[in-house]
Formats: sequence, C-alpha cells, structure tokens
Amino acid sequence: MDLSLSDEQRLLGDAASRFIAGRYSFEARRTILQSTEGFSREIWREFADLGWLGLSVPEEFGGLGAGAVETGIVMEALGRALVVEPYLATAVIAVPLIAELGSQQQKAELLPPIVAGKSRLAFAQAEPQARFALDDVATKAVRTSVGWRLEGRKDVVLGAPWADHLLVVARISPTQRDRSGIGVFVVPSSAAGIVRTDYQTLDGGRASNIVFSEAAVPTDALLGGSEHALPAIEKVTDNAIAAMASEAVGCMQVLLETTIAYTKQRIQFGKPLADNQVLRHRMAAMAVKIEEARASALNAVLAADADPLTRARAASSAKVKVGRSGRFVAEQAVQLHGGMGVTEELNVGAYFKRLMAIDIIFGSPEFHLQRHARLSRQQAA
Amino acid sequence: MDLSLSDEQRLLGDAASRFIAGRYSFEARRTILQSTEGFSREIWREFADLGWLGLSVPEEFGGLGAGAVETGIVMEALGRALVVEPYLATAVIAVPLIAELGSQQQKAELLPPIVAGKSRLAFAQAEPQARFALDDVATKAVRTSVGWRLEGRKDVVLGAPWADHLLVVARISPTQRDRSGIGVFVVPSSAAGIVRTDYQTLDGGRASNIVFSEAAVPTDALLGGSEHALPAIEKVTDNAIAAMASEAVGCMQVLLETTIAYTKQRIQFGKPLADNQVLRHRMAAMAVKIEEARASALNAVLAADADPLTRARAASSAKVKVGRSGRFVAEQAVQLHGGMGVTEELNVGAYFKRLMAIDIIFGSPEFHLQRHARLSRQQAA
Amino acid sequence: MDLSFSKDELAFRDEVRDFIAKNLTEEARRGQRLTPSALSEKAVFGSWHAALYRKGWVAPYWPKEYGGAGWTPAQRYIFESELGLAGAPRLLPFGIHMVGPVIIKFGSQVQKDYYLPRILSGEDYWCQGYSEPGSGSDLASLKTKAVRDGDHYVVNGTKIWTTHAHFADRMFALVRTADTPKRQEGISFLLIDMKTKGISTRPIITIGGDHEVNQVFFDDVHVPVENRVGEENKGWTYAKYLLEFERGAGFRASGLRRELKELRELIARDRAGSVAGDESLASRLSEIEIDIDALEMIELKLLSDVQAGRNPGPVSSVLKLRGTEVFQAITRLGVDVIGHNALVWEPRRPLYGLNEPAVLPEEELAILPAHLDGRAHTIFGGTSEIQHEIIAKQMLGL
Amino acid sequence: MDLSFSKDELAFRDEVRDFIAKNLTEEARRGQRLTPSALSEKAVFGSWHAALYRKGWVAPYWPKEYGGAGWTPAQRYIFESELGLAGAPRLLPFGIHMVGPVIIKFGSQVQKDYYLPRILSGEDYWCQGYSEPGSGSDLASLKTKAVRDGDHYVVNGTKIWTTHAHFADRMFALVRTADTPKRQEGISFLLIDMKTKGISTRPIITIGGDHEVNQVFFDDVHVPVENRVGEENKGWTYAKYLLEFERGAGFRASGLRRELKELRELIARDRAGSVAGDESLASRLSEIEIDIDALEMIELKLLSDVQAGRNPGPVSSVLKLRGTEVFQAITRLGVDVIGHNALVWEPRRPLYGLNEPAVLPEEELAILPAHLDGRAHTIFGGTSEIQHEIIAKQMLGL
Repeated sequence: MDLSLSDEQRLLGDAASRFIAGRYSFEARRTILQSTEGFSREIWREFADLGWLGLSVPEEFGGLGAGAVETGIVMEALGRALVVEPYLATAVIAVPLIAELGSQQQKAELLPPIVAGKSRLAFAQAEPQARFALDDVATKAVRTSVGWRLEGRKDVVLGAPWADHLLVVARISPTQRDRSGIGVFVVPSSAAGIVRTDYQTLDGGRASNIVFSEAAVPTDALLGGSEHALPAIEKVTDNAIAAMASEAVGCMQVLLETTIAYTKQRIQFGKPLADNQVLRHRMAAMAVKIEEARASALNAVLAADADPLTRARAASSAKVKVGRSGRFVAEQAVQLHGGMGVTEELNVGAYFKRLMAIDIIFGSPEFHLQRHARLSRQQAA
Repeated sequence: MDLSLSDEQRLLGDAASRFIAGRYSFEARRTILQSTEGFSREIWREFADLGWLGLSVPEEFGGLGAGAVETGIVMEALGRALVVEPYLATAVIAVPLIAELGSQQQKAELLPPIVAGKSRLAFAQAEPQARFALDDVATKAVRTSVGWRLEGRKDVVLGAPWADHLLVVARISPTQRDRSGIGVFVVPSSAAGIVRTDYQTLDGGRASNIVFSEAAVPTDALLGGSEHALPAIEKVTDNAIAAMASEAVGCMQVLLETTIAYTKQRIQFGKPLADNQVLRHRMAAMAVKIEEARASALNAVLAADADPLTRARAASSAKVKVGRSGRFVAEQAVQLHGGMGVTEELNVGAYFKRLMAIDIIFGSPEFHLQRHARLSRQQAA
Repeated sequence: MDLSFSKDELAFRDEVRDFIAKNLTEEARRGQRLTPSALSEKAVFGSWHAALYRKGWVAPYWPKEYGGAGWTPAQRYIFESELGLAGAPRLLPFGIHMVGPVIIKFGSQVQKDYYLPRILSGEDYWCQGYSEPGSGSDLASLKTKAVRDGDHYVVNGTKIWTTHAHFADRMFALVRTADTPKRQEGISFLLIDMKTKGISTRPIITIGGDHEVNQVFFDDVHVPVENRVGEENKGWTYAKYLLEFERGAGFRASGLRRELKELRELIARDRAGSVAGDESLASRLSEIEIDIDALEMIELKLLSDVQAGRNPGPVSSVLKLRGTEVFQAITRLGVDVIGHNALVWEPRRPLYGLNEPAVLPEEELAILPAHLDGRAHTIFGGTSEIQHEIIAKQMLGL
Repeated sequence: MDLSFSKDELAFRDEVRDFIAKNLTEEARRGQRLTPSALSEKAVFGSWHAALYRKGWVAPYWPKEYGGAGWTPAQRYIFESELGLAGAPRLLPFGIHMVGPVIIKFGSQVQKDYYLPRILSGEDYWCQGYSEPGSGSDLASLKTKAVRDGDHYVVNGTKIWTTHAHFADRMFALVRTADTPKRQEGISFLLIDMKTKGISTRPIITIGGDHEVNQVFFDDVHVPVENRVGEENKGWTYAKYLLEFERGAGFRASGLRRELKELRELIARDRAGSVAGDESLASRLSEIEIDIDALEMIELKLLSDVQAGRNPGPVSSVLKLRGTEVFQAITRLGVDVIGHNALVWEPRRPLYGLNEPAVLPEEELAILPAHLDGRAHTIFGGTSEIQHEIIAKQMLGL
C-alpha cells in the first residue's frame, strides 16, 4: 500500500500547474469564452504537445498508456483553471470508450488523430426521458442492407459543436430498458440525417441537442461490432465521474483560497471579515468538505480498474460526496464574497457554475445516492 | 382572523405557568421519578382541581368543553416542566377518543371519573410490526357468545402501569390492513387474559408491553359499538401530535433560555462562552427553529377540527418541523453545555430525552414526511 | 384564536380576486414567471402598476391623506397573499416602500407635493443609492461626498448594487456631508435626478446572466439643496427608518407557495414519470411546503401582533432569513427536476422578451437563472449572517 | 499510487486475523457491543488485553525497547482496521496512548522501569486528571494546587470527567505548582496512586444512564516528589505532547464500518419488512457509508504521509470532527430503525452484565444509550467548535 505519487506523476502535476498558471488566467479564459468558437484551438494543440490528449491512449497508438491517477492529476489542474476545452469529452470519455470497445482497426484510425490534437469527439448518450439511467436508451439503430440507420434524439451532448465525430449510444435490441442490445456508433458530425442545435452551457462550454433522422452509417461504425456495450459505457462513465471529481476538487480548492484571501483583505465594521469567528469556522468547514471530497475522488480514481461493483460504488460515492461538498463550498464562497460573489465580475461565480455542471453531468448526487443504495443491496444479496 | 389569545386562554396560561413554577421544580420532578410509582397522585389531583383533566371533556360530563388551543396552552406549560404524569394518555388521547366514539352511556361512565382525577387511561395502539401505521392492526377482536375475545400484542403503551383502563385498538375484520373493521375496546387493566410487562421510558415515564391472550370483554366494551373507528383514531392522534408539538415548544424554549444563561455565565479562555460569535449565532439559529416550531404547532392546533386532509397534513407538518427543530435545539443545547450537558446532573439531558420521545411517539419525522408527501399527492389527485 | 376571515374580510378578498382577474394580464404573469432576478422590468410590471394606480392600490399602506387605502393588517395580508398566489409582478419598492415613507415622515411639504403623486402614478422610477464598493453590510462606512456650494451640493463618489439604475429617473442617496468621528453622523439624505450631468452607470451582470444592478458614478454632480430630505447630517436617522420598512416589507409565504406550485406543475408535466415517481423528490417538496406553512404562520402572528398594537420584535429577521433560504431551496429543487436541461445556458435577455424559440421549453427557461441569481437573496438586504447577529442581539439579548 | 497490500503486509494481516480468531472471545465481543459508552470495562476488555499482552501487541507503537512492535504505518493500519472490523474491545488509552508515551519521552529511568511494564501487563489501571469543573476546553485554567512539603506535594482540588476513576489504580494529573502570570507555566505533571489518603470520587451518570466518568476530590493528598514527571512547572509541555497523541489516536473508519454493518444486520432482521423496504433509510445508510469511505481514505493518506516522513498537518482534527459526527449519525439512525422500542429505558447497568432478560431484544439494547452517550463524542477530546478553530488556524492560517 502506497498513496504517494510517483516521480512521473509529480512531474505531470507540476507541468499541469505551470501550464495553468502561465496560459490559462481568468482573463485568458474570458477571451476564449467570448470568441466565436468558444474554445481555443491553440490551447488544444498545446494539450497535444504536453501529451495530455494521449494520456490514457495505449502506447501502441501513440499515447502514454497512463491510468486514472494521471487523468485525475490533469483534471484537478484543469479544474483549478476552469478550462473549457473539451478534455473530458475527448480524452476522458471518447478515448477509453474506443480503447475498451473498438476493433484494432478502429483504434488505429481514431486514436492517433486524437493524440495529435487533430480530432475531437463528443459522447452522445443522454436522452430526454432517461434521467441519467445509462440503460434507458430510446435512440434506435436499425440494421439496413448497407449498415445502420440511426433514429432518435440525444440531449446535451457536451462539446458536440467542436467535435468531428460523435460516439452515439443506440439501441439495437427492441426493448427500451434492456442491459444488452446497446451499441456505440462512431458517426461523423457532418453526416446526413443529423440535425444539431448548438448552445452555450452553464459552465461556459458548448453543447448540442441532436436529432437523428434516417441517419445512415456504415456497418463498421459500430464500435468493435459490439451489441453489448453497456458494461463498457458504465465503466467509462464511472471513470469519467472519478475524473470530474478530481476536477471538482481543483475548483473547490481555488474557491477556498480565494475566499480566505478575500475575507482577510475585506474590511467591514473596522476589521477584516476573516476576524469574524463565524466566517473562520465556515471556512474551516469548507476545508473539511474539501478534504472529504478529495478523499472520495481518490477512492473513485483508485477503483477505476476494480471489479464493476466496487468501481460503481466508488464512482457513485464520489458523485454524492463531491456533489455535496461542491455545493457547500461554492455556496459559501459566494456567500462570503457578498454582493460581488453573485456577479460575473469575479471568478467565484464561474467556479460555482462549473461545480453545478459537474453535479449534473452523468447524474445528480441524489440519483447516485439511490444507485449506491441499490448497489449496496446487490452486494448484500 | 385573530391570532390573539382570549382573556380566558390567557388566564389558563398564567395559571399553568404559576402551577409549574410553584409545584414542579426540577428537584420535585426528580423526587417523583424516583418514587416507586414513578408519578405523583397528588399532582394528578391538583390537575383535577385546576380543571385540566376535564379541559376537553364536554360540559355535560363535567368538563370545560374547551378545544385544542386550550390543550396546547396546558401542554406547553407541561413541556416547560417536563411533567411525567400521564396527561397526554388520559386527557389528550383517551378523553377525545371516548368523546368521539363512545355511546352516551359510555361517556357518562368513563368521563366524569377522569375529570375528577379518579381514573387514568392508556391507549393501547402500537404494535411491533406496524411501524406507526395506524391502519396496521394485527390484534384481533373475535366475537364470542358473551362479547369479545382479544388476542394480540401491544407495544409501548404509555402510562399503562398507571391506568385503570386500557383503550385497545383491535381488528374486527380479518384483513390486517383494511381501513374499516377496526374498533376501540375499553378494557380494565386488571382483566383476565392480559399480561403486562411494565418498564421505564426514555423520558422518565412508564409504559408497558401488553399481551392479550383469550382476554374476554363484554359486548359493550366496544366504544360506541363502532367497527369503523379508524377515522376517530386518526383524528385523535393527529390532535395529540398537535398537543405534543406545543409541549415540545415548551421544552425547546427552556433549553434555549438555559443555554443562554449558561453561556453567559460560563467563563472560558477569559471570557464568557457567549462572547463567541459562533455560539451566539448558534443560539440565534436555535431561536429561529423554535419560532418555526411554534408556528407549525399552532398550525396543527388550529387545524384540529378542520377537514381530515387539512388536519392530517398540519399534524404531519408539525411532526416534521417540530421534530427537526427539537433535534437541533436539543443537540445544540447539550453541545453548548459541554460535558455537563451529557450528564444527569443538569436538566438539559432530560429535555433532550423528552424531545426525543416526542419525536418517536406516533411516528418519526421521516415517517410523517412520507405521510405528508402521500397526502399531498392525494390532494393533487 | 381563529384563522378564518370575517365576512368583511372575505368580501375584501373577493374584491381583490376580482380585481386581479380583470387586470392582471397573462402577459404580465408570464413576464413575472420569466424574471429570474428579484424585480421585474417596466415592460412586465407597467400595466399592472397602472391598473393598481387606477384602483388606488399602489401604496395602500401609506397614510390615507397621501393616497393610502387605510386597510387593516388583515386586509393587507389578504391583498399581498392574493397577489403572491396570482403571480403578479412586484411593484418596485424603491418609491413605494422606501423613499415614499421617508418623504412622508421627514420630507418638506414641497417635496411631498411633488414626489408622492409621481411615485403613485409611476411617473418617477426610483433607485436606491446606499451601498458603495467596500461598504457591504457596513453601510455607515460610505464615502460618497457631497460638498455644499451655494444652493447646491456637489456630489462625488460611487454607489454600487443600484438596482435598475439604468431605468431610473431618480435616486435617493446617502452621502457624506461632514467628517465626524462617529461615522453615522455627517450623513445626509439626497434626492437626485438621474439625468443630472456627471452621473454615469456601469452595468453589473449577475451570475444568472441578468442586468439588474449597476454601479453609479458621480462626477461633480450638482444637486439642489432643496433636494435634501430633513436636516443636513441627519440622514442616518432617515436611512434607519427606511431599513425598518425594507425589512418588514411584504409577506413572502404566498409567493413561495406559488413558486412551489409551479414546480409541482413542472414535475407533473414529466411524461416519462421518472421525475414524478421519485420518492425523495416528493419528500423534498413536502419538506419545503412544511417550511412555507411555518413561515406563513409566523407572518400571520406578526400581523396579529401589529393588529393588536403589540411590538412583534425582530421577527422580520426570522422571516428574511428563512424566506430567502426556502426560496433557494425551491430554485435548487427546480434545477434538480429539470436534470441535464439545467446545463443549457440561455444568453438572451430579458427572458420574457425572447421572440424566437429557445432551446429549452418556456417553463424551464427561468429555472437555472433564478437559482443562480437567487444566491443573492441571502446576501442583499442584510446577509444571513447579519440576520443571525440581529436575532442574537435583539431577540436573545446576546 | 496503490491501495493494495504487499505480500508481507498480507501475511501480517493474516497473522492478525488468525490472532483475533483465536483470542477474541464471543463474550468480549458481546461486552463491547453492549457497551454504549466510549470505553468498556475490565470485565469486557480484560481477557483481550491479556491475550494481546501475551502476544506483545498491547502497545505496538511504543519504541521497541519498551515493548513496542516496531511496525510500519501500514501494519499499524492493518492492525487497527482488523480490530475495528472484528469489534474488539478498545484497550484503555490512558496508560498505553497517554501517560505511557509521556513517561517514555520525559520520565526518569526509575519511572520507566516501574510504570511501563505495569501498563503493558495491565497491572496498573490508569485514569487521567486533566479537566476541572470550570475549565472545559480551556485546560490551562486548572486550579488544583500542589504545594511542596519536603519530599511530597500536598494536592488539593478537584478533577472532573475522570473516566473510570472508580476502577483506576493510578492517575496522571496536571496540578498547579506555581502562580505565574502566564497560566500555562506553573503546571506540573504528577503520577498519583489512587489509593492515597484524601482521594475520593463521586460518580457522574451520563444521559445514557452509564457510570463511566467521575469527579475526583483531593483533600491534602500527599504525592511523593519522585512521582513528578520531568521538571516542576513544565507540565504543560508534557500535556501538550500527550494531547497530540490523543488526537492522532487510532483509526476510526473500520470501527464505524462495523457499527454500520451491525445496523444493516438489525434492519435485515426486521421480518415485517417495513423498515428494510424504506427507501429513505437505504439512502441514509448509503450516505453514512460514503462518509466512512471518505474518512478511511483520509486515514490512509495520513498513514501514507507518516510512512513517507511527511507532516500530515492538522488532518487529525478533520478525522476527530467527522468521525464523531458520523458516529452520531449511525446511532441516530439506529434509534430511527428500532422505532418505538427506542422509548424503552433499560435502567440496569452495565448492559453486558444483565443476567435476566430485558424488555428489548439484546441487539437493540445498546442503541438508545449509545445514541445518548454518543452526544459526548463531539464534546470530549476537544469540542467540534475547538476542532474548527484548530483547522481555521493551523490549516488555513486564519
């Protein structure tokens, strides 16, 4: 048992901190957000140069073959800077999904361009009726003489406006809530039969609602030819939850630091705000929540390759713990910043919103608490 | 609309305060608790003299014919002094149950001795499997040639060791969870076929688990001859909940006063504890909870005679709100009293325990939150 | 003790309901529903203000001689409850609840004659110049200076959090007219025409994306001395009087009840049933409703005390504290209810003004911004921490 | 980063498990389960202590020369986890974790030779004389006086919250030996034989009904000067050293996990299913388990830091704060689970000593008293408020 970072991991963390400090100030971020595209291709290239886009790509496809710990380290740094570039969608979700499910040929086609920063993907999974249940898939993939026809609707596909390809979860079997009969299809964003409505998201990113209407894709669009992709999807989303938990810890840490600094310098009734015992203890409570969130995130990261039940419980735990902690830390950071905290003038609100988004993506804490309870019953049975 | 007390109600409140202050100090209570019987027959007589035992008894049977507001006023005073005498079981539960259900003859037989302080009753309702659901009655009443035979078991019958008669809820219809087919039987405590296990309760009172085994009772033991007593039972328990809510407010108020006094005089690190902003705000939070609990209790009291849905929702609301508030106030009172708060040396622990008991009797806040949600759905439908 | 209304009160309630039915347009209701910030804009409340003005109900609590309605507290409660339940836009409080009562109590006859009718008619749109950057809850630390120059004050400085300064015709402002050791002395209360030369405003965008508040700059702004209310350097007294009004302003429970009702309707619209069938959601709705019931009863007791001439004490702090928390709980639940749709950001503002379809259905449009803007509720008008301080001091003697 | 154990560590875990299987009697486990207060009595822990003594595992963290086991932090963690999961009685900390380390660090050779073996063997039963009525969290305000009289100190005063004083052979006590302006100076650290003339104890009954703590009175109690540890008037230094040990004492997560497991078993026993089928209960169980998972990982990181020679910082305050809160959450849930049976008060003590049947089934017997006594967990050993203060100061620099 050893919980210390390896030298390589420490170097990765240092590099991430340096990059963030030098290239992703809050002002730089604001400029990126206000640009037409809403993200920076230059930053994306730099991610590629730093090797981050290939972090979890197997070495044979040009990546570093690193694991969940490394992803967590990068994500925490991205969280500190509120990076809007679609690292989550491409490097944390698409890459492992392809690596898990794809055929050798698909991997060889899809992964190297990602590593090189030339391809970005988006994960078209959520549907209006499903409310976070991964097995609730209404989008249909119907076999045709030349391949597949996709029919259905996907909501809030994060990073879709920036993606060249979509990974579309679709149902091959006829029953809507069957654990088998689900596949993942690689579809070019520009394919016929796809209508995308793009919009901004809560956290400054971009996403799309996508309607598939007689969208024809070739036979080999089905990742690995697998009609039983749900376990891989669950693994990838659980691990994405772990990665987001690390990101959230980065967000929270900045909020605490900012709040401490602010309350120390802000004078009210003739003394610094931080002289108020109530506020000092509030910040202590924030620190405690962050310690817990960090522990819970680490738990989920270290369970990334465990058996499905352990992994799922750890991910849902992190969703709950990080969600609750994030809420508290963000709300208190806003509260303690007073009026300024509820404006776009400080970065506090931006962190608040990113933490909210992390809370929602892949399911609310309440959803995951119930999932955890269900899994606990499974384990007991 | 008028929420001020009438002159009579004010007089009742004043009398109650005076009685409590003069006759029921914490030391006097301790002596009562340590007596063999565990309650004071003298105090009970004085209750009779004050007219409190007949407070809600119709005037034709020697009572005052007063309502829920008056009961609430007395209960709040009893709460302030942690009175252990079985006012709840006899005056708040048995009396209205008899008044609601009983025949003219039963009322004439049962009520005047209560008013005179000569009879105490206990409400044998709860059963091990039921978990607070009033319609879950497994105790059976089987018709015999000469009356009824009771079979079954009742748990935690409050005040039973002090009661001359039990009001036993039993099922006449065969289905265990049917809203109809439930009756209330008046049974002498000493009747054959009744085995009582007496014990102390959390709050210093006494209660019994009672097994009925071929317990024969005459035909006229069934209150009002009614086989559809559940609505009356629900009304009486809802109103008992309202009365207990008032009692709880009395408890909380004392805890807050005690805590304020203690933190003002207790010196730590060279200054009174109350100089700590964290503790001052904590006590403010206690005060807020008490305001809310008081409001919620009043809501339930004023809904005592409303339609069943309104009444039930108000009672469940009070159970939740008073429960939550009571927990917080009691826990913080203990916490702020430090080590002394967790001992029998101060009265803080006794209030803590009574508030816990109030929380449990007739169902936990969680149970009532779910009931409230169910009732809300009913109302919407 | 009795919760039921008298015959007269019931008749009055019917009158209010009838008035609402006839005058509160669907457009105004929609505008209010789609307003995520604390106050709606004139395009939303304008027709409703006009209708109330015609009826004489714009400022019913003013003394009758100035246009008040002479209502009993029960009538007042009925009026506000019905408006809350109906989802009527709130009228701007700055004239009616703030500067109006100050002018009535401390203003000159000329000021009364000029300003009060214009508040009632809506001709004057007021804003409040109290807070300054750096002052926060410590209002008395304000620094904006007014230096006497003949029959004018020359005002220099800046005010912040000025709600609707970008719409307002006039501002009532606290300015420093003397440097005294006690900071509360040396403050004066000025009425300033927003069109005066030297005034500029800078929008402050909230985290919900709304432009409701501003920073206002004063650069040698000349304000006639006759625009001062009351005595020079006595402004703090008037400000405190006004704050009392602000704190006690309005009954909130009925509005919260309507917001909860809208949330229940949103849940009922969920066809897939995955939301409506969620037990924990049902419990949270009940939890909030129970809170609202308690708040409403506290309001009724406050009303009853006022009616009986008793001093209700600092219970308005309890109402402010819990009312804002319950509001936040409702908006947070709203966010949970719409699930991943809460990730969708609608940048176009105001929401009620959208004339092309949004990504989200209209009933979900204000949920996220209301939740975000709503974080301000526990900050403005006295932070929750300040309310605890007030309760500890005034209610508990701590 | 790796959570898995090495081969050696796994072998050690097997050794611990084997030892537990062979030496932890069902009687001791039952006694521990039926102990609602923080520490069990000798009738419960006695056989277990003896077994650990035979194995050399009573004080494994002491330096090897004094009887320690020379374990790595990982071994330590494994040991404590396995004991926690097995529901083994906690040994009394007063000798092993408190006065022992102080004697090792500051005691004379004579003191070491005499006391340390007696702690290990269990021959000496220690109690702690720190708190006094009126001192509370402000330990340095203690007033018990020790006046030098030849080769004795004459001690007068009183100590409170003395756990198991009614069983103890010896007390280590802080006493005032000089009146200095700085209160932390002038304190000395004495080892007192509880059989000395002039010592009397008064039981203090907890709200759970247990006799665990006492008040101890000193009336001209003569203590030999050689029973002072270290220098006169330097006792505060030793006390602080001890407090650090106390705060870092033990990993709690595994014990909490066992308590949660027992609660789950209690729920599973519910035949009617009205408890087991309650969704909100399942959620609350998960909520607590998630808390425990986080606590355990914080413990593991602490361990990892210690192993790597890094200073873990004031994280022990986080563990104290949250560990006690989680414990309270478990006992509160226990009370909810047993429903109206939580109204039943069992007056006979100790619970493990009951030799006639109780009203409640045995598995429910300790639930209520554990909940009540458990309120003390956020008070003793540094209140939660003090922990917040420590975190704010030492972790955040506030």
